[in-house]
This record gives sequence, structure tokens and C-alpha cells, in this order.
Amino acid sequence: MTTFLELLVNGISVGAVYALIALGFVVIFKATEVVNFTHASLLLAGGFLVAKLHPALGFWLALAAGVAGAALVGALIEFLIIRRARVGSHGVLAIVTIGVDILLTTELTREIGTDVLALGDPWRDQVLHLGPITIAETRIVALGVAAALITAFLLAFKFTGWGVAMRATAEDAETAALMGVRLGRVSLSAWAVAGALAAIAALFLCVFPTPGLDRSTTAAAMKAFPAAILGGLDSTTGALAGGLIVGVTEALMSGYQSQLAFLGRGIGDAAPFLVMIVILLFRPAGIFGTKELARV
Amino acid sequence: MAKFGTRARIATLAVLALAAASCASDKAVGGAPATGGDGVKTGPGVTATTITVGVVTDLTGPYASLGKSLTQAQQLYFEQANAAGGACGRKYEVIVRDHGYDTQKAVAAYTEIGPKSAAIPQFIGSPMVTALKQRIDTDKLLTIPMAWATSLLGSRAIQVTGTTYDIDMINGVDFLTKEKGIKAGDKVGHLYFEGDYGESALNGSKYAADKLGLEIVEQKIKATDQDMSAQVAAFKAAKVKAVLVSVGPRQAASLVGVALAGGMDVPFVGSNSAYSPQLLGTPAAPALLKDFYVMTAGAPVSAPMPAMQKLVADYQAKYPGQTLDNAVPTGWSAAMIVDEAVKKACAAKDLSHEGILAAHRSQSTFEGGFGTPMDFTFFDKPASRASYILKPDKAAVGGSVVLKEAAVSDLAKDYPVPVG
Amino acid sequence: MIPELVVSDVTVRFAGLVALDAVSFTVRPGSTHALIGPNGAGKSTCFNVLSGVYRATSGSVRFGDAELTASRPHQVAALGVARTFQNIALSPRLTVRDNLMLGRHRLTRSGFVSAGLRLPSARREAVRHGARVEEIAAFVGVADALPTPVGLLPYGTQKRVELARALCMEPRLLLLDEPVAGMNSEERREMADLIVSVRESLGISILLVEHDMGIVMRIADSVTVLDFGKRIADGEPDEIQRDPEVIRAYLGDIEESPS
Amino acid sequence: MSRRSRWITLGAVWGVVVVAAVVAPFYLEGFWLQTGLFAMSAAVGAIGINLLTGATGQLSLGHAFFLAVGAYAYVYLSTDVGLPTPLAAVVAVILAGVAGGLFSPIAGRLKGAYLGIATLALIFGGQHVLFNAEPLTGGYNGRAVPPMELFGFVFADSPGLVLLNVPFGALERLWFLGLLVLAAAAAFARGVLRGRPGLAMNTIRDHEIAAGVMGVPVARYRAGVFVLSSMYGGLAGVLVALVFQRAVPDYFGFLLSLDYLAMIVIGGLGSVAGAVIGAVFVSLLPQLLTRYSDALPLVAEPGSGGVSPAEAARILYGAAVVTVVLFLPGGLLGLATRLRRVIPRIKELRWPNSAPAPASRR
Amino acid sequence: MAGEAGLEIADLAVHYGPVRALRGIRVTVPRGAVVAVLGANGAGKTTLLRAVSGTLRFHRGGVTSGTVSFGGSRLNGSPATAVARGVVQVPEGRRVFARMTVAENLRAGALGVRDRAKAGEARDRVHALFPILAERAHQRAGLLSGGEQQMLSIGRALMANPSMLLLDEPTLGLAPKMAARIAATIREINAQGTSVLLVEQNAAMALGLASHAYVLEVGEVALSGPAAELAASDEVRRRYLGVGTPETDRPVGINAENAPPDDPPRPVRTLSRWTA
Repeated sequence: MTTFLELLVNGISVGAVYALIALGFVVIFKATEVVNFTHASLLLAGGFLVAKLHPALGFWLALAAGVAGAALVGALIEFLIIRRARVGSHGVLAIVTIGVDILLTTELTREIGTDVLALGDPWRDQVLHLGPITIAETRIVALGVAAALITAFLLAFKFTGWGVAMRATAEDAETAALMGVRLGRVSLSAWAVAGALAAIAALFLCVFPTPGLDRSTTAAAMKAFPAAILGGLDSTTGALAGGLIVGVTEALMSGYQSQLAFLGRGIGDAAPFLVMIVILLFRPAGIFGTKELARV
Repeated sequence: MAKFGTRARIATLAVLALAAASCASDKAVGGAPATGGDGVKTGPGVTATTITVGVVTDLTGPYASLGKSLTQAQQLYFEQANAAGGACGRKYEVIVRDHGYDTQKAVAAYTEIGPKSAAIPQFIGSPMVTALKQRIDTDKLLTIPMAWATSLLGSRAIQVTGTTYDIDMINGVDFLTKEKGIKAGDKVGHLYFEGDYGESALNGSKYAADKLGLEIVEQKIKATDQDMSAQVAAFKAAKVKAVLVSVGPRQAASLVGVALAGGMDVPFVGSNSAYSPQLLGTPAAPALLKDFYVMTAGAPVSAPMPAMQKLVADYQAKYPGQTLDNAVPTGWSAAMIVDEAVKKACAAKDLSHEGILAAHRSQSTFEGGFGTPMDFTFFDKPASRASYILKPDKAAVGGSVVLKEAAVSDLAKDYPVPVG
Repeated sequence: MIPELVVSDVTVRFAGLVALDAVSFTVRPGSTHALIGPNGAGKSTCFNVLSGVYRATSGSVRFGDAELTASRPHQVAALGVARTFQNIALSPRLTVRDNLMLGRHRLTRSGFVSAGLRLPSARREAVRHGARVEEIAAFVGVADALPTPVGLLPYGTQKRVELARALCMEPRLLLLDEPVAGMNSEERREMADLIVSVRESLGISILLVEHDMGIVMRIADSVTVLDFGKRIADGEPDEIQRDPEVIRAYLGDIEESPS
Repeated sequence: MSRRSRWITLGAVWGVVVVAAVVAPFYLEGFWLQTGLFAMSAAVGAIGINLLTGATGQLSLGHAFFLAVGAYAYVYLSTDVGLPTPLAAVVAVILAGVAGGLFSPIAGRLKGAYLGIATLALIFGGQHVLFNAEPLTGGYNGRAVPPMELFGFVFADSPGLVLLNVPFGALERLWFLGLLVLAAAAAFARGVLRGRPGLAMNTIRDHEIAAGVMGVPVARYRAGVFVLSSMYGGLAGVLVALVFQRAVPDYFGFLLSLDYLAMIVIGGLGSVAGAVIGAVFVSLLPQLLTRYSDALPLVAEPGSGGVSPAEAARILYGAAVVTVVLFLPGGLLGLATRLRRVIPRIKELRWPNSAPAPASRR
Repeated sequence: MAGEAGLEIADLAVHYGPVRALRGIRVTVPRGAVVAVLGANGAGKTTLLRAVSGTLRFHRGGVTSGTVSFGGSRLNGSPATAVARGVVQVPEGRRVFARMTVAENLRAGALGVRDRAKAGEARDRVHALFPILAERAHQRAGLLSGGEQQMLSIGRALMANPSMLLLDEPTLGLAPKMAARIAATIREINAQGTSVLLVEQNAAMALGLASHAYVLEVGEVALSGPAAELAASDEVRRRYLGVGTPETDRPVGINAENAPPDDPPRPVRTLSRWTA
């Protein structure tokens, strides 16, 4: 039971971090209908900046710089590439983002080289004991920050001018433009927000219990794909649900892999994707996604 | 109709070209290994003035850190060897190919440099070497894999240096029972990578556990897994008294960090690939310094041997500011093994692949200046069964110091090593 | 040979909005039937139901013995129901010939294997149907454009290609969604003549959605008027023209609108 | 006149290509032959994914899985079941198709990016199986691939064979097998694309609803193309296994799938020639850079620090993908076509006296 | 306010790719006026509005020559600029943001203006014009009836305090009563000082509202003049009102084709039947 609770809490906190990544993914999709495969490199960029800057600036300033840097990278991708790509299908734009991702990831991993970079966070390896459960402080912070950010995000989406502009654009870009919404700014801000969220996610993916940022950190970003899809690509609530489902599935499957030996060792990695397939079989647009109505 | 005519013409052209092809090709059968002016029989990779050695390594993949240290150490070795006059009146030339831990690229690299190399003093990645095992054997190309899985044994051309992972783990379990109070009936966790590194190691721990009446609690992970919380939870739930670690440095750091933070205060014994001095800069450092041990066949760079101290000094002079880890002496001695084989082959006036290989396999007590003596005359057994026990140490060069000198445990002595 | 199309009590709702409200009408075999009404009256929705693109919330559409409301678009097509689109729905990068050959899809059989291996059966089929495609292209007046990618053609020609593609299906019922929209008078007249030629030559039923009342009055045998999702009139063109309900739907309530 | 001269030009170009391909194994060293063979296998796989992504508009990131099915099925069937190797290869390709078919509930219903991400499950699920089903797959280390044997002729180094004074080892022999397989695969795909199915696929991509209304069963077609494309993947897998002589699970990962997408975008979406050009570009680039790293500016020799050839290759082809989409719609193939249109014009300018080519249309 | 200059469209030509949609269009909307644009479907009415509001690029179209200016200076083809200058379009088919509430839709309408205080005033004005929108403020817009959606669509545009309103078929698909209601509202909005460019199929209503009208045909201005004159002209009556053509005395030919009605279509060619 203790093990179960511990795994569950861990799963939820990691899931919250996945939700942050998935949220960025969803925001970009809503604003520009582009499936953004550069997310892994945005994440790496944010983490890299924090790791490189914290000895000089201290952790908090470095974090701010990392968030700003990743947001800038996101914005630049939008401004220099996405906006200029005159292609008919969004599928091809998705492939462009794959190209950008290959470029950025290669360069960043080259910069990171063979090092394992610490991010200099203030929580280090502290743990909390909640009854019989032990959980890393970073995880609690991650859960808190993710919950706060997601709440703030949902509120902003609902109540700020930016949020209204974003939702209006997502629903009907041309009509939003008729209202005076500058679509370029909306999509630029979506990419920047996605970058910032990815940088914060990077922080929590690279601190204790993982030893630090290195070239393999991108692998974690892959988990955001099933999270975003199974929640529904165009739903912010979906991103949250998807992230949690993926995190909990992964944690439970890894934790109980001895009992689940018949599924093969290391099922934790594949499980989120299998869950995604099962959900897509029943709901092709994801749990909270909207089905598109054909117009002729 | 016109189409058919064109096709026929193309076909005719092709046949003509084919007929002409043989005349000018470099590939035309050139004959057997030649004998040079100095009476030394030469083979691929050897000319009158040079001996080419090929390095197939990982500089951009998951083992980039290992690959970098090994490659730089070997470049240093051959540079110094050349400065000292080379071997057999010839200078060494090193070709480096990076495969980024991609088997296809490794196969491509071997296809490219195999035919131009006299020996391969470094080949990273057991899946890559396994994939090429047959070809390496057919080519009789002396190859030193930088992986210590038992699956690499049993090939005459492939020389696994030192111990294999299973032997390290047997010696490690032995250490746990003798020094850390583990006794029959206790549970011992083993965290290992999928693949033959982890599985070789698991073989060893299972053997030792079987002999000593322990129970092994297995947790298998992938190289991409980063967070070991779930695994620690499982070990804790099983109430293990110690944990064996046959994973990468990152996973090891996460494991000990989480375990210690969660109040799981047990000794950890790692394979030689589970530790890297870079970890001492991460939050896991205190946990690593507390109760973590590394089993390895080669002496660490901090070992107080004259040869080692010279190597450390030379390396630091050549590569200032670069990480100095235990892979440096490993790479260095592998280069030395090749150099010795070439020198012996030179004495026998045969620098063909077969000549170098035969010379290599005639050595039964190779001693490279540091570490344990190795026996190269068998190829279905590890070259050594003695493991050092190291302990992480922040102050030491290379981040670790010898806790116990190399020794062969009784268990390891009688252990039948699985081959292939 | 050509069956009757019977639309009875078809209702379509989208998210609370009623797009079609218990609409019924019948297209007699071999007749030209027009469906008219102001923009947004539900004509396109009706077409989408008939061609299997939308599913009706209730009601039935029978074409002979077949029930169309339960069918997917390709099943409707298999019954010999062809349609054109209001906004051109051709593949712009393919040539006119290729677009028309797609129209032969339901009449041809060659699959991945026979096409891939270029089996004699596939070649024979391609030749036979290629000849028919040329015939139809000539009939519609786009023979010159056969090797040209559709995207490079002027709008009016593209509209004709749409019609040609539908004809390539050898339909028993032809649904035309605003065939003359966006054309000038000359083009309109030609298209109207063409539609009449189609019916004269093939004797098939034609159901037509059109705004241009002139065209409708000249070529339709009967007319159904929709407004706001409801059928407000049904009958011969002459009756329809006199129907006060229809006049009001089109012109707005002149009496009420302040002068 | 113009028609005839076009035939002659076309004939000459093909003549050169065919002669070069036939003569290559007599001159090229093993490394280049191997690279060429990898490119051929990549071309087969790229043709397959171009049928799916380029021609039908369906994104797949799971193509590597089908290569794995092909490769492993070939090994299993020939080694464990004991089928003759050619039969094993054929059945392996069919099995890859079956695997694609099993995915059809997803492949038929989802489209675009949704399908792309859904296919990631094939990669991760597939690798999980490859690592765990050891009796079948050999686990982490994979399995040795038995050489192909056609009518008693073995595609391996031994028994030795010397042809026209050149030793003919496995690579030289496989070269011709690879050429044949690629030519057949390309011809088949061209037939499909130009025939009835190709038109249906293109229309599904351009206007899904129009395709349905024209009588194309859209979901069934999507699933069908997915199966066909999986079979191409399977064939590429068999080929790559034969060249490799080893099947290892690591190879069949996410990055391989990305490579395939890069190939078709760089080469040109939707056509057979585009897929082949892209495959050659992406396969050759890293090898060229590695081989000539010492001669190239900005690219460092491995082990010397700086941008390694492998990294340079990835950066270059990542940039190529972006550049092609931004500036070269139609890919390298489109560029070639455009050049072909420009060059005759230049010729006309240069020889104003030569009779102008009569309009060839009509 | 920049003097008397209202909307000036001069020599405008628009293409969608290779397809020409408008040519040589000259249309003027003086300040404070209501001007109507009539024409058959596909004549280019909506394209004209798109050229003014700057949304052509959403349909892969573009202005190939000519200018659109408002208040004496040019509109550069970006919708945001047009809105900032006070030119706001109510799109055809209402196009409310169905997943957002009524209040949020109104809020979206004010996104193009900077002044927060003015937004409040504008909201009050909208609520005064359409009290139903205040009642339904928290309902999802997709659940409103067609007429209510049209009110919301107009209200949303008014949130930007436009000095010029572009209306694209505002009575489309509305029941006659509702259409009359909308017409009355347009009149009221105009009376409050907003100029209106009205594109309508309902010619009677449009000519009743407008002071001036233009008739488009196949992308060109075929007729123009004061609305009363046009309404009285035989040609317009015949074409768009379908009333009182002396020669044929057709009762109500709606949107009648301008070809002589007594010229029946003839089959031009024949096509043999296909025998499978």
C-alpha cells in the first residue's frame, strides 16, 4: 500500500510536469494548428541555459533567463520559419518542425557534450516524509508549480484579453482577425509561452531524483506526445489529464514491473503509448478533443 | 517501339561497360600479403612506413564521455610511441570513426576502416561488436572491445581486457558478505540495463547469490530512464539489504540519491560503467560518497603507481582541463596491448592480420604497468578474474580511490564463465 | 431503370441548431428538379445528407430500394449518385484527365496489385475508360485541357471539369451544387445548355441547387423551395414563381420594411 | 523532332545511370558499396512512406517498426522455421503488411498529425517487444541474418567468387540484388501512383470528402495504403538486414522514422523519384562528411573536438528539411524539374538559329 | 475625425491565384452614409468587403491593383489596421465564436481597441441596442438562435466603436420579422453616426436602407446611383426585384438571369450512354 501511494504521488508529480509540456504543445496547436515536434529541443534549450548560467547568476536569475531564453527560441522559430512557410498542409508544417528539432537538438547536445549538468536548484536532495511515504521535495515543488501554472493558465485563457484572443483565433482565425486581433502576435505568443513552459518542465525533469541535464533529457519530452494526444490536441484540460495519465501509468508500470513480468521488463516506457492507442480506438480525437465537422 | 530500342541499346551499353570494367579497377585481385624491403610480411593497414590502427568509438552518443577519454588516451599513447621511434620501423597512424552508438554506422565504419587497419585498439559497444563478430573473426583483425560482456568471449580475434561484468559482480557480492554483513537469506537488489552489459552482470550476481543463499531482487531499466524513484520504492518494498548497480552513471546517481534521501541506508556496489566522476558535481554526490563502491579490473587514475602518475601528468599536459577518469588508463592499456602485439609480430617478421593476432595470443602474462596481469592465450575465458574495489572520492584525480587492491574471490575462481 | 429519389421528413441538427426541419420532396425519374432558397436555407446541408457526407438526425432518403441515410459517401456513389461541389473540390495538382479518371473509380476495379504490376487487365481498363473520359471531356468542352493541371485553369473551366468528373461516374442521379455560381452570363448560358444536353443525352435525374432563378425556371421540371430549414413550397416553376411565401422569402417582407 | 530528341535525351540519361549502376561494384570499395546498399534500402522504405505521407497525406512516425518486422521476420523464418531464404523474405514482407493491417483501426480512422503521434506507439511498443521477446528477436544484441540464397547462389563472402578479375563478396553480390529490388519497388509504386489507386490516394489528400463522394472508400483506402506502405517498410527491413548481416533492436528507433520523413520532404513529396533522391541524399550525406572530414571546412575529424561529421550531417539535413519547405516546394525533385524547364530555354537563347521546338502540347 | 473623406475604393482589382474576382471597382462611402452593394452570388460582393477589411489572404487572394482608403489615408490590407482605424466588418454567416459565451464574444470584439474605458461604453451601447445579449451574457454563443447570433455578430463589431461598419448579408437565412428587426437596427446604428457599407441579396431591404447603391456583376460595377433612382429603374427592378418588366410581364422572377427569358436552353451536344 505504501509503495502504491508512493508510486502514485510520484506519478502525479511527474505527470504534472508532463502536463506542462503537453500544455505548451496544445497552446501552439490551438493558435496555429501546427503539431510542434520541436518541443524536445525547446526543453533542452531552457534546461541548458539554466545549467550554464546558474553558477554566475544564481539559481533564480538563471531560471528566469532560461525561461526567457526558451521563450525566445520558441518565438524565433515561429517568426523565422513557421510564419514564412507557405505550405498547404499542416502535416508538412509538422515535418518542418521535425527538421528544426533535429537542428536544435544536434547543436544543443553538441554543446552539452558529455557532461551531466547540475541546475543548481535550492531543493537538492531533500525529501518529505508524509506518514509512511517519502517523496522528494522537488516533486512537491513540481506538483505545486505545475498546478499553479496550469491554473494561472486556465484563468488567463478565460479572463485575459490575450486568452480571449487566443481562443477566438483557435475557433475562427479569420473572424478573430476581423476583430482586430493580430494573428501574428497570437501565434508568436503561443510559441513563446510553449517555450517558457518547456523550460520550467526541463527544470523539474533535470533536478533530483534525476542527476542533471544531459543529452538524453530529450527522451523525457517524448512523453508529452501521448499526453497531448490522449487528452485531445486542442484541449487545455486534456493536456492536464493526459499528463497525469501518462505520469501515473509510467510510475505504476515501472514500480510494479516485477509483478507485471509477463508484459516484459521496462514496460514503463511503452505503457503510455499503449494507453494512448487504447484511448484513440474509442475516441479518435482524444478524451477532451473536439471532433471536426466537415464543411463542404 | 522507340522505347524498346532504347532499352536494348542501354542493355548493350551495360554489357560493354561490364566487360571494360575489370581492366581499370583498383579492386582487381592483387594477390596475397606482400613482403616489404625489410623482410617483414605485411598485410592490410601496414605499409613500408606506417601502421594504421582503427578506432571505432562513440563520441556523439550515450557513451560519448567514455569514448572521448579512451580515444584521447589512445591518441596520446600512439603519439608517444611514434616519438619513441614507432614500431617495426614504422609510425602509427590512428583513424577514428564515431558511430554515436548506432549499429548501422558502426558496421559502416568497420567496412570502411577494417580493410585499412592492422588492429582495432578500441571498439565501443557490445551490440556493435557482436554484430560484427563473424566478420572480425574472418578478417583475423585484432580488436579490443570496450565492453566487458561475456557475449564477446569466444572469438580469437576479439580480446576482452580484464574481467567481465559477471566476475566483477561476483567479487562484489563476495565483498558485501565479507565486509557489509550480508548473510544467507538476505535479499540483494540488482538494478541493471537491458542488454548484455546488464544481463552479464545479472548472471554473475545470480551465480553468487545462488552459492551464498541470497535472493536477488531484479529491476531492469532502459538507458533512457532517468528517475529511479519507482525502482527504489520497489527495492524498499522488498526490504533489500544491499543493491548491485549495473547501469549508467546517471541512473546510478539517481538510485543512490533517491535511496539515501528516502532513508534506505544500504551499501551499493556498482559495475565499472556505473560510475563517472562528473556525478560528484550533482546533488547525488553525498549519497555516492557515503556507501557506494565500484568494481573494476583496472586500477584507477589515482592509484599510486609510477606508470599511472606519468600517464596522468602526460594526459593533463596534452588535454588540459579535460575530465580525467578511469577510462584513460583503460584506453591506454588497450593501446599498449596492440602495440605489444605489433612489436612481437615484428620480431616474427609477420605484420599480417594473422601475424599480429598470433603474436598477441602468445602472451600469457601481459602486464601493462598498472592493474592486474592478463592472460591472452585463451579466448573463451576472461583475461583476468581480479577486481579492484574503488570508492568515490572528491579529492582524488579521476574521482575515486582504491579501497581494496585487486583480488580474486573464491567464488569467482570456480565460476564457469558463459561464452558467446 | 432510373429509380425515384424520395426524401421524407429529413431533419438535421447541429449542436442545437436545426439546419433541416422535416423536409420532404421527390425527384421523379429522368426529371430535372431544383432546390432553391436563400443562402443558409439548408440546401447544402440537404445535399450533404443525400451524398452521405452528413448523417440525418431523423427521416429517410430512398433511392429506389436503397436507403441513403444509412450509407457512407462511397456507398451512395456506388448506387450511381454523383455530385458536384459549390466550392470546387478538384485536386489542383492533378491533370484534368486524372481528375476525370477518378470519376471512373466506382466503375473500375484495378487495385494496388494490378495497378502496381500493370497487369493487362489494369491496362485494358485504363484504355477503355480513358477513351470514355475523352468522350465526356469533349462533351463538356474541356478536351483541350486534359493534360493541364486543374489548378492552372480558369474558374469557369474548373466548374466544367467538376461537372465532367461527376458525369464520369455514369450517374443515375446527378446532384449539382450551384453549377453556375460565379460565372458570367455567357458561361451561365453555356452551362445551362450543357445541363439540358446531359439530361437529353443520358435521361438521368438531376437535382440542382441554384440561386440563379432564371436558370432554374428555364431548365427545371419541378422546384422545391427551402427557407430557414423548412420546405415552404414545392411544385412546377410557374406555380413557384407566383407563390407569395416564396416571394417573401427572397425579397424580404417589403410591406414590413420601412421605406 | 522534339519528341524524338526528348526520347534520346531520356535514353541517354537512363543509359548513363544504368551503366554506372552496373559498373559500380567493379570499382567501388566495400564502404561505398555498403553505403550504396543502405541508400537503396532507404529508397525502398522512403518510396513506401511517400505513398502514405506524400501521396495520401497521412503522417507516420512509426515506419521504423515495419522495417523491424521485415528484418526480424526474415531472420526468424529462415533460421528458426527453416524456410528457404527467398520465401522467408517474401513472407516477411507480407508479415509487415499484416502488422500494418492490424494497425488499421487506427490508420483508417485517424489522419494527419494525430495519426503521426499515434504511430509513435508502434515505435515504443515495437521496441519493447524486440527487447523482450528474446527467443524470437535475440533481445538487445539482436540476431545474425542468414545470407540470401537464390537458386543455389549465395549472397555472402563465401564461397569466394571472382568476376572479371574482381573478387565478388557479399556486398558486390547484394549490390545487384538491391538494384533489382529497388527497381521493382519503384516500378510497382509508380504503377500504383499512376493508376486507379494513386488517383484515389491523391484525392483523399487533397479533398477527403470529394474522394468519398466519388466512390472512394476513404477509411479502407487509408488503411490499405498504410498496409502497402508497411510492406515497403518490411522490404526495406529485409534488405537492410541482408546488408547488415545482423538485426539489432536499437536501430529501429524513432530517429530512423524521422530520417525517412526527412528523405521524402527533401526529395519531394508524393513521387517515387523524390523518395529515391531524398533517400540517397540522407544516406550519403553523413558518409561523405565522415569520409572527407579532413578536407572540409568547419567539420572536424572525429575525436578532435569541434563539429563532428555525424553532427554536421544531422545539422545539414535538419536545415535541408527546413530550407526545402521554405524555399523549394517540391523538394530536390521539384528543383530538378524546374532546372529542366530552364535549361532548354537557355539553350534556345544560345542558339537562336536552331529551329524552335514546336509546342508539344495537344 | 479626418474631415469628410469616408471610404474610397479606387480602381480596385483582386485575384485569387489566377482567378480574377474584381476589376476596376470604384466605390465611395461618404461619412455618415449607408451604401449598398447588390449583385448575384459570385459577383464579387464579399470579395469587395474582404479587400476593405484586409482578409483576402485568408482565401489566398490579393489586391493586384488599385487602392482602398479611409479618412483620406490608405488601408494597408491588414485587418488589425482597418479595425484600429475604425473600419469593422460583420462577416457573412454571423460566425460567432460558438464555444465562447456571449460576453466573451463581445469582449473579443473590443480586442482591436486600446481604450479600456471606451469598451465599457461600447458594451452599454450594445446592450441598449440588443437587450437580449445582456440577458444571455453567460450563455454559449453556439446555443443562440440564428437571429440572436446575428445580433451578437453586429454587437461584437460595435464593441470596436467603428466609424464604418461593413455588413455582409446581415439578413441571410433570417425569418422576415427578424430581418426587419436587423434592418431597423442598422438604421439606428447609422443614425448614431456610423457609416455603413451593406452587401445584401435582399435588394428591397438594401435599397430601402441605403442612400446610394452599386450593382456588381462578374467582378465589375454594372450600375450605380442613388438608391431611390436604382429602385425605380426598370433594369434594376427587372434584375433584382423581378417586378414590372413591361415586355414579358413575368410576375416575380427572382434573381432572374439577364438573358431574354424567351430563349429556352437547347441541348448543344450529345453524349452516348455508357455500356459497361
